[in-house]
Amino acid sequence: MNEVIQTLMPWLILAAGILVTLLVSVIRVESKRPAQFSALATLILTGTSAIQTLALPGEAVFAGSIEISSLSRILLALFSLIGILFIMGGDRYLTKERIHLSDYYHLLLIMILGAGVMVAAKDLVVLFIALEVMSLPAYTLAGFRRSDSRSNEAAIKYFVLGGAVGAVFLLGAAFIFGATGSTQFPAIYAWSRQPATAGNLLFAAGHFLVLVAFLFKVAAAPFHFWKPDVYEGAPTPVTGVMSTLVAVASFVTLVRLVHLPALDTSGWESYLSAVKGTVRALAVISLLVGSLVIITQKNLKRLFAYSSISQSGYLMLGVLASLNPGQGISQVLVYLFGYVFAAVGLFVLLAQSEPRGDTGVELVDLTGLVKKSPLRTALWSVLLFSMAGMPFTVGFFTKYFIFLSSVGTGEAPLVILAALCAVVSAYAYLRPIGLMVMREADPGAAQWSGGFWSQFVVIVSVILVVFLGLMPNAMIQYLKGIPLIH
Amino acid sequence: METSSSLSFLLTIPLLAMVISWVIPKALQRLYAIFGSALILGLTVYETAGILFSATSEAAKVFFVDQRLEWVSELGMSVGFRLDGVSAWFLILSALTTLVAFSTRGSWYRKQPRLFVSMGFFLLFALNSAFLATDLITFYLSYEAVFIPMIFMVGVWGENQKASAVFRFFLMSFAGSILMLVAMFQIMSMHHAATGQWSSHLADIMKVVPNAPVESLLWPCVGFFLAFAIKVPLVPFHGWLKEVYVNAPMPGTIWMSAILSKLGVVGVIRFVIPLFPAVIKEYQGPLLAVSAVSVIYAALLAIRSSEGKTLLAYSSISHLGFVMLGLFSLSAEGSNAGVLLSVGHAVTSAMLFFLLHQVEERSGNVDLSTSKGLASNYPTLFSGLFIAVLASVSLPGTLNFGGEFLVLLNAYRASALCTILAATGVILGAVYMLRFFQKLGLGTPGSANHADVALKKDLSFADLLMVILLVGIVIYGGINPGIFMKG
Amino acid sequence: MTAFEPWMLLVVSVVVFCIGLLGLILRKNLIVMLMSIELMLNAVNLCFVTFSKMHQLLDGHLTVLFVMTVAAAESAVGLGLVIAMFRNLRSVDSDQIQLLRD
Amino acid sequence: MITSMILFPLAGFIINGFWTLWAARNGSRVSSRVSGAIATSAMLAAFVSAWLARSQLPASGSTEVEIFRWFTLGSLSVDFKLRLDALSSLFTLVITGVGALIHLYSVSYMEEDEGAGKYFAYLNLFCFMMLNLVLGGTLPQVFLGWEGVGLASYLLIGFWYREEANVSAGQKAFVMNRIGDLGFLIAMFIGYKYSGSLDLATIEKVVLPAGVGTSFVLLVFLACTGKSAQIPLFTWLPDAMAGPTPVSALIHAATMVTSGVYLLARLSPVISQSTTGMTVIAGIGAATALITAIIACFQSDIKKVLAYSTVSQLGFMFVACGVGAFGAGVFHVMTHAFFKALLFLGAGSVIHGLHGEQDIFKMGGLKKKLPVTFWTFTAGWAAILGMPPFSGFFSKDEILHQALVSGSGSVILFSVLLIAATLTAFYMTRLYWLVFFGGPRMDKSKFDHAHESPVAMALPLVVLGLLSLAGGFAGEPVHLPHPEAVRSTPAWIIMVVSVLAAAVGATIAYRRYSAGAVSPEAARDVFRIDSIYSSLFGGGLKATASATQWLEERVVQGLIRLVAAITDLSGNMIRVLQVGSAQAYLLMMIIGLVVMVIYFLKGVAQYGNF
Amino acid sequence: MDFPVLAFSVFSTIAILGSLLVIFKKNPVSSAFALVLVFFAFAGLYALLGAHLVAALQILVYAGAIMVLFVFVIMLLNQDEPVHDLEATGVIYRVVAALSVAALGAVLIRAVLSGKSPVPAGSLTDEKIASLGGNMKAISEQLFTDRIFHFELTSFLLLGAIVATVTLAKRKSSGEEGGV
Repeated sequence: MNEVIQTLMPWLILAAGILVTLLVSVIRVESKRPAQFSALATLILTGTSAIQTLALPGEAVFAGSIEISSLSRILLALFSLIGILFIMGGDRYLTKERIHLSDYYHLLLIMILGAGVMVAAKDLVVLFIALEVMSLPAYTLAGFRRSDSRSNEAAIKYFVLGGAVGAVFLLGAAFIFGATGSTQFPAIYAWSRQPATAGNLLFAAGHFLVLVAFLFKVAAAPFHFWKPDVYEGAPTPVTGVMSTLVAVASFVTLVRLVHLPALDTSGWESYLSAVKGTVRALAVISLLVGSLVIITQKNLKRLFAYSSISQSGYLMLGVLASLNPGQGISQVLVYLFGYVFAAVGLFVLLAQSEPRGDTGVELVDLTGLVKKSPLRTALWSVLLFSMAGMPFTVGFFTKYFIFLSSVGTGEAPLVILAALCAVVSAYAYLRPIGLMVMREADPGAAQWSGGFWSQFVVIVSVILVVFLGLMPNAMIQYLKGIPLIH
Repeated sequence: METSSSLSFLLTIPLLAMVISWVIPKALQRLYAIFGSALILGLTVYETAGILFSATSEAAKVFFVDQRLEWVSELGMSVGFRLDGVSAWFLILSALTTLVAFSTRGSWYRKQPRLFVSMGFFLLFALNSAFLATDLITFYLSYEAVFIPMIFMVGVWGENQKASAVFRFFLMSFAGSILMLVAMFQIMSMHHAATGQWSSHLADIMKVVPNAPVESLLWPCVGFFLAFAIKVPLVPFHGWLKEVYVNAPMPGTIWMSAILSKLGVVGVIRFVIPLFPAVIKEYQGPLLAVSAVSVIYAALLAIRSSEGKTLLAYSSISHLGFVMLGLFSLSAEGSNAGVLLSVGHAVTSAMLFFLLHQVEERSGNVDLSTSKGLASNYPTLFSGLFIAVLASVSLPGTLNFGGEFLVLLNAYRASALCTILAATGVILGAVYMLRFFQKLGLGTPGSANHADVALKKDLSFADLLMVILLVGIVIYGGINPGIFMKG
Repeated sequence: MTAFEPWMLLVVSVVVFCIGLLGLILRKNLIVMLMSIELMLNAVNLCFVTFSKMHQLLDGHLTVLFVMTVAAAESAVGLGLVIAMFRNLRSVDSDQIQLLRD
Repeated sequence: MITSMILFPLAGFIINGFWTLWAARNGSRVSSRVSGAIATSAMLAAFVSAWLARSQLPASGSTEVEIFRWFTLGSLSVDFKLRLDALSSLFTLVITGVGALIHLYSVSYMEEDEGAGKYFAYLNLFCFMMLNLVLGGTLPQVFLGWEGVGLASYLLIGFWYREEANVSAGQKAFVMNRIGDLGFLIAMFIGYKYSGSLDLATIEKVVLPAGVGTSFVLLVFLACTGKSAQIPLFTWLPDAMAGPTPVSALIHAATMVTSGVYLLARLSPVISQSTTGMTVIAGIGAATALITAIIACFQSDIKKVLAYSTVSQLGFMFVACGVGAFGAGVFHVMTHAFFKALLFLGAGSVIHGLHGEQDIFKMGGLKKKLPVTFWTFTAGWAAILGMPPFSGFFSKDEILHQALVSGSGSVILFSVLLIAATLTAFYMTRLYWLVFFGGPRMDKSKFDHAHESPVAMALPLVVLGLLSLAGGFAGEPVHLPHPEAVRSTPAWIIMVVSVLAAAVGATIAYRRYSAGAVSPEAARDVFRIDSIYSSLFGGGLKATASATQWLEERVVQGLIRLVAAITDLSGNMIRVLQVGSAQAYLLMMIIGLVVMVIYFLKGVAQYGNF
Repeated sequence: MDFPVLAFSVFSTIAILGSLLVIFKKNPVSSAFALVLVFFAFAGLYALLGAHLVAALQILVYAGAIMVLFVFVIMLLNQDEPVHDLEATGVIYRVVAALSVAALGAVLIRAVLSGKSPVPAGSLTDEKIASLGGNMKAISEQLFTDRIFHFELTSFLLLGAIVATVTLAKRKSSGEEGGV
């Protein structure tokens, strides 16, 4: 049991931290600071512990319910980092919006726990429960501005669609169970190793339904409709958490689920090509929807929602590449890491705005920012450049890696389409910069103000983006060494 | 001199200049920029002298400097630079162009001069890096890095329609360069498939790619070609050019026309032709035709232009059509001639735009619909402009003649028809350039001018020095063009 | 119909699942929508139990226990959201929440 | 010596050029006398050098001086070298000699003009370029001179650049020359392709395949039609009279316009290879001679008459070249240089005397007022008419002779030339009579103020008059291979016929214009060639340019806008789906799900059991 | 017709008709009662399959707990007038929805039928279960051995749900705007 505790240490710290945070906030109800510090401490400890144990070998615990491997450890560390950054960066926004409650921290921690378990799960049922552990707080956080009907709306849409998709996931899990007789990944994998199982429609249907749930979570078109609305309605730091934490956890899980059966077994060729065809279609649709609609957007949160839809498209290219023999999932991981570093900064920056009226931050609020705040303009520009995949930002290498591995696996036409979509969406990313630099401030433009911590988070994010834009080798090297767990 | 330290030196000096510019007082920025770029020009000449002024092209080969650093080895990216006869000239040209661009006067020295000067030096750095690159990714990155200062140029100090100009410029160039990136990936994958190693260095790639079957190289070649065709630009990929040239501030226009367009030229010389010889050979006819059409098409547009900058913009396309004609004649001679003409075009267009800027300073606009008759008020200015016009129409004895002549001479062996078609551009060039000069300088003075025109002085002494330097290059190059042809 | 076989229940379960889905698509009353989700989850439960029977396993039964818990938690949160919305809008009609759109 | 010949004018150009620029910058003026003196002495020195160089010409007939390596590229290497032989020597003498005289003349002519410094700089530049043209040892160098004289011509035609018309005339000259230059360029490419060199010495010897040879000859001749104002590119020359008169004398009569003849003579071994080409040259030459002679009869501007006359005389020379008698052509170049320069300078003297009057119907009776001019002009008149023993007689007679007897000659050529000669006599006599005889037809005060030119102007007139008188006795100055005579017509018959023809023409003119009051004739645009050209080519170019502009704005820019619009539209179309209702989202997701799951399952089952 | 077939027919008919009632009843209270009916029918089906523990929990958790929650909320919100929401959508929308869902159903049924007789992965036949001490005992043993992690994770799910619900439902604190 000691070994289990040691292996599970980061998760246990997190779980304990949740309880401690709950306790301290119950003890001192009138202030949210204790909860905040406790949450920060929990996440710092969790992250440190996860990083410390990175080198340990992977191990399945609890009768194969979860496997703690380098993948899940590094992701848990990333989730902790996201949590820390959003706790620091969201502070001012929450105070400003008068929703600074300790519940924010509880829910955030529980979300991180759900995400951390989800990426480690080796059982479809565990996966489902973890998904719900992550999602229920997410629904709630989306509706966190309780007196704002937009926030309510976002939460309810997210909840209704998420609930339906959860049921779809379960149905898929049931089908897989029906076909294979197990819900555990290794058993399913072993089952698929038998050539006679190829072409099993029940399994195929179940597999597809399971994937749909995560396609919905990562908002790959045509399962993306919820995203712009929910992004717009949710409080900005929560949108940030959704776009980073939820997206990364869901995408990693999606990749793992794609590789649920052993696709390289002989007899499974037609299955593999059907998977590839589907992923290809998803990539094309996501890229087109994301990059064509993004240029019509005026609301920045919606803009980033469509951005994440097109990011899903690029990631689908990565998934497609991973379906080829000898290809790992490192391109996907690198992309996700790069995306997270930029997105954290972007959403914290977005939370610094104080728009007049309740319509959210529009493009017009950015006009003339360079005069008001040159530093903020520079930060915006770097982060948007990274989103657009410009060189010397991490966004370049992430796209680069995806494209390189896709071209290497013979998907050049798709890469060309993706490249053209990148050009189209580059317009959407550069237009804000244009407005900040070239336009005089609109009289109705929002004021911008961020506290020290908020600005600190943005600068950390920018430093990461630029540093990794110049020296990505170590990160890529490390992530390349991480195996996909079946 | 012939150590790799000269390479890093050439690359770091502009960066250093950029950093220093942030501590120079605003009032001194112009002076600093001019002296700084002049110093860099001098240092560049000094550092590359071993290559440029050795007696023969064989001797020059000794001075090749190659440098390669590992970078993102996980993705097969390295940083590779190489100084040789071609890149040395383009380095000098970029320093010279920067000097000319910095010598202008205007809002860029009043509004955020620090940003302007530092962006200028950064542009110089990016250009140098692109000209020296022998690694695909290094080249791509430098190529993209050039955008950043250009976007600032147009975006911050541009004219009325700067926003739409910036976007059009950016999107078209970006579309081209990202397709080039995909093409790079394609050939890197080919290299990977053949050797099992990821590498983006030209020396590695060259061992594998040029021998691959033509069909598999067609699309990568198209990717590269499109990027450069947009950059140069060749008709019909020039849609961004006019709007950008007209809306850019004058230094931006100088940079763009004189040196940015050469990125495409260098790209074709360094990448397209060596990497895809078979493809280019197969499509030589259409490529020559496109170049010839560029010459004529742009010349006809220039004839219809009623504004000085527009006219020069189109004339730029027309001349670069000649350059491409030389490159696509697919002979070493044609290529050398193309480089020579590139040098000529760079110097000439820098000079033309610089002097046009001086004219604009004095008359308020460079409208060509009525004659301005300014020549008698500003004799030295217009003498310089006239020499630039002559160089632009490739009069023998100027730098451009050698280039254009040799380009056509070699192209004729490849395709008589395209050469003859392109050569008619010589006539059209005379038509529009003389009209350009006539409308600005000749005719009744003061008929369409601001009242205060006569109050302004002729070229200042410093500007005169600049003009003399450029005229000197143009004439010297006309007498001894061989110096520019040791590729 | 000669004899009862477990797969017949699978058909029932899919039908109920689809009815739940249809309800979710057609109804505007958020509480009924939540009920539709419950229907879907129930259908899945039936599916699990049936497959469990077919495979001669108890895993499906265990799964159902967890699904029930999740369903309970989900309904609690869902109803909480509905209440929060009702506080703001005095309605549980989902047509009232179409502010966020393009 | 050869090098110094070209260096003197260059030095003159540089000194005068920089001085003028310096002065203009400082707002001061260049003394026309000093700058004129510099330029003139440069030309004199060049003349002396040319003379010495000729005297040092070796027996082998040619000498080459390499100055520097111009450019090298692959196997091609082009030197900057000067090549002197009999042919180029003759031209250098004419250029420097006549040039020096005209410079001298200009010192006085341009005395009042504030742009004199610039003028002399340009004039020196012209001579430098012209010498390059005739001394060039390689085709690119000849081309350098070829374009260089075009440039000088452009500058000098538009010398008074404040008048739009002058500038436009210069531009027209430059552009039309450029059309010819295109022929030169392509001819060079052909030459290089087949000989592998651009050296004149090599090109001269090259043997071209039949079809290529013809196109080579025609391209070279295209270049000549531009520079030497032959059909179809002759219309710039009359307009070029917008420049100062000495310029017309030097550039547009004596030297530059004859460079076409020089080029043909220089390349005569290659040219002779193509009979088709030769026939075209002769035919065009004859047609030009006749047509422009007709036009000249209807001109009233003294310089325009002389200009058309020049074109016509150049036609004669091209006929000579076309029938293979290059020597005769070159001979006529020389004599024509003397008498036509003389006539122009004389005309300049008249214009100077009348303070700018150029209409011959507003002159008359100037014989007394301008005696030196009159007498020298008379020599020129006689020479152009071909009166023995004046120089023109010998050369023109030679051409007529060759046109008839040589292998490619014919009676038709001969008769055309004869008619042209008659017409020449007519319009020259008309001019001569209207200017110098009869009563004055201008204002009284103008007539009274008419004055003979100063010595500096008179001296060149006298020298040229003497040369016009005696120049013919030199005989054919250059011995170029002659065509074989196929018809044996005695030379004296032709002499008699030609003199008679001239006499007839002169008599008609005399009878028409000597009788009492002459009613003024407005200049008539007989063939309307100019307007046809401008509507055809100018209009054509404009139309093409407009079409291109349309293409650019509608198609190219339109395409860009279209792509942008399509992107925007499709974005907005997809956006429409974002209706805001969770149920609708779910429905759309389900539709997507159904489509994809069917696709997926079909793929899995490979259309088998699904 | 033997008992299982009869039971199956009755319970599944009730389940399907009840489900239809749930979604087509205008009044949410009626829907809720139809849902209870469905829950009971499902319990019957579970019993038919020998899943006694599940059947019992179905009644206890669903019918007992979740439905009470629903009814409680319906009452709390005090929706007097029935919402005519079915008519609020267009005919085309309804037809498209029905067709899509039917298509999905068809595909899923096709998939399910292809796997209607799998090779059993386990060996826990009814007799074996009985020998292990019955359904409930066998499940419980597994629940607290192999599924202990599921169990613990579920506790965090419930914790999250509690926090979430409290957050959503509690009265606004003084720092916040407005209030209910």
